[in-house]
Amino acid sequence: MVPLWMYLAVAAALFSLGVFGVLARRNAVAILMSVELMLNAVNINLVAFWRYSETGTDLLLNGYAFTAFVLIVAAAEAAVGLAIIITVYRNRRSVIPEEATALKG
Amino acid sequence: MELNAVTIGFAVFTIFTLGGGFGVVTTRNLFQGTIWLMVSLFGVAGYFILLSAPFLAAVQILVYIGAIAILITFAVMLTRSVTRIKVRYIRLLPSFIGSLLVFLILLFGITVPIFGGQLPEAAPQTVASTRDLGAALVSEHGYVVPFMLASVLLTGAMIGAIFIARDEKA
Amino acid sequence: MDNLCTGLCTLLLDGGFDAGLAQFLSLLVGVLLVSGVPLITVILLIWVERKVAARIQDRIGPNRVGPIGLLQTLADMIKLLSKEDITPTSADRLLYNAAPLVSFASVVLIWAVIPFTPFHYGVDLEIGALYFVAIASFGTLAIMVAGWASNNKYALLGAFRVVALLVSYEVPLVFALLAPVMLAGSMSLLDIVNAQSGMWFVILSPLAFVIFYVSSQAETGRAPFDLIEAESELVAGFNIEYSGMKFGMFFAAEFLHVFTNGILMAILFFGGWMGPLYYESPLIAFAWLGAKGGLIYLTTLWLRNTVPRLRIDQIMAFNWKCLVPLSIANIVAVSLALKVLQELDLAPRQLIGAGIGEMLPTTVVMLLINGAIGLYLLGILRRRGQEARREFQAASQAYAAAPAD
Amino acid sequence: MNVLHEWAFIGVFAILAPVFPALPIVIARLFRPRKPNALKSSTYECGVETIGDTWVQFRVQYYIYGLIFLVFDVEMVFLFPWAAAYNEMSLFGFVAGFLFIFLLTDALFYAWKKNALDWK
Repeated sequence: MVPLWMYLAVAAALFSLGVFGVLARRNAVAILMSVELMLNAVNINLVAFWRYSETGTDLLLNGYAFTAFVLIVAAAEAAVGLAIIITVYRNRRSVIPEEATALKG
Repeated sequence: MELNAVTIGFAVFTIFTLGGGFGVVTTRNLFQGTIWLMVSLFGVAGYFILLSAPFLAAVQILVYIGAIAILITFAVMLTRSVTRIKVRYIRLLPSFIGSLLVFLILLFGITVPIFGGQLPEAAPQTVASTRDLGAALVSEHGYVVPFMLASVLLTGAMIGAIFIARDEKA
Repeated sequence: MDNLCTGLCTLLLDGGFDAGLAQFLSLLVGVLLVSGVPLITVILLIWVERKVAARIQDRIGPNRVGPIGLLQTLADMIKLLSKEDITPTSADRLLYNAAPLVSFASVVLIWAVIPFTPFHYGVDLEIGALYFVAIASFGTLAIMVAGWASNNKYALLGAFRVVALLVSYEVPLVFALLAPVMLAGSMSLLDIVNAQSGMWFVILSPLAFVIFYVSSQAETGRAPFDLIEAESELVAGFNIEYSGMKFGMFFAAEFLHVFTNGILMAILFFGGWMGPLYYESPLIAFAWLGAKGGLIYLTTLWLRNTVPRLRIDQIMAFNWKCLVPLSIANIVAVSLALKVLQELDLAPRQLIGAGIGEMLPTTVVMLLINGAIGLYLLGILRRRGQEARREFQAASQAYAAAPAD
Repeated sequence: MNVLHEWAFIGVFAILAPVFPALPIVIARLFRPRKPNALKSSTYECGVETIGDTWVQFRVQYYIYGLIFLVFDVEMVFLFPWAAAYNEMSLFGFVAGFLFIFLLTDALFYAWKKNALDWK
């Protein structure tokens, strides 16, 4: 068996990659993809914790079900996020978040 | 760590996950970025299988590779000038240092000190089946509230996204 | 194959092999055995397809190479092998080359969970029904990648249209799949077949079968949904830049996918290997599955060769405004009826191992409900058809009456 | 370990599955002629020189279909375990599943009413 901390280490690396992408990428679609990476890093953690600690206790399915809900949130986030990007692009011909400043005070 | 199916699988899926993730943040071409994202998420699905959650793995592939990949590709094609952006990165150095710090803190601040000592044998052998999940989702002692909320969220997301993305002129 | 695998594994262990290596080798043999079935069938399928198409069009079809043209596919393969393989300079080489492989692999992989007989199957996954839907999504992605990597307007346009079609028809397909899963109370394909010992699911839920049939016809890109090969509009669609063996792989994948869907329908709705004497020998069980799958496959060929192509707006409207609401209504009706029957103790709680006698009240009720929904739907479709005809007539009369310039 | 043994089978299958189609393509390399020239390997557009970028502007309708598909696809995630647990489910759970389907159908009807389902 693979020890728990190795799963967590991979998840941490994936999360950091996502953080880097969100901070450094200029393109809104690329930023959204980086957010998906971060969400998946979280999912690895949830399932790993579920497998290594939870199945022995009474709370049989918390991590499992929670991962499924995170998946749903990720899907909803991608759908709405991309729709916003498409609309902003249609109105301003740009996909760079810094340039969408219509609501800036 | 001895060499067996699980460890080989773990190594392979780690290459998939992290390699794909690296591709996502570095590639300039967004379509290739989408494919890299799918490689990465495929690796994550592999982890789910290693962690005895095959249902989640199937769902991961179904939702990400079956749907979100297609959706991102459509969006990439709809926002054509996406590929014309000359500058790939902004604040490259601070972001790099920041994310590296996040990684180091996560790894050596939390993961290794707390869970580094946990033995591999800690994983129990009883694993829940999909049927248990289905029963738990809709039982009043289970997850029926998040279940309904998920439904509301999905409905809201769909209505909202259609409302935003629809071309009024057409 | 599981018993075979373990048998081989112990044999190898006795022969002095390392434990891991023995396991791996036995797995390898199992995989080769299972995958041999689709790989051998696909060669035959191409011949069957051409022969049937020819007969429907009042031609003879391949009849020169070998007896009744049986070796035609082999000859074609040799021809394709010797064809120059052109990769466009502007193509994305890696993705361009990977797409046909993924496309074919995604179909072959489905066979890993198909139960050939009660004891011979690759694996019996707990999530079998979900597995093959998930695997099929790789095929969709492969088409998208093929269209994009070719770097050709027609290829990309074709890929977009096909992918929009594929994802749209996946919704009713998966909803229809819910009905057998619900009836069997399990996602394992083995359980689903075993649950049909009393009554085939095609009788319990004919609407689900019809929806599954229509949408799987669309999933494989066959007429009347053949936007994939809309030659007259898109110069062959997403695979326009492919040549030689890579082009052949897309087609082999398509032929195999049609047959795979036939086998899947036989498993999900027609009781798989069930039939007289299936318990006598695995060969008879296997023959039953092949016969049922083959018959369904032949009807898809028949449909393909006799129905004209629909326009993309018609295809989409048919899916979203007819099939999807119908499949939702079907799943609601099936679950409601079954629950009521179970509460009244008229239906067995567990269909696995149920006899025909126990199933009779359920069957009657289910048939009535399905018939009612089906008739209602037919009424709507008829009215819509009449409206469309009237509109068309009005338009053509207006056109005829207009003064010519 | 038994579950993982099944998946090891799938894993080996997944490694071999792309090899089957790759073999003839690689073998073909031995036989086929290779005489590429600029005209042959240019983009094929019925003999006409290709004009402009491949990435022509696409209509938003593709995205909307993808979006509706995504939402229904995610719905499946929850309906499959629900269907698998159907036989031993209480009436409460049954009604919860119904409500779930009903809410999603609502979204479909919204899209229908807004003509988002029409191919324009």
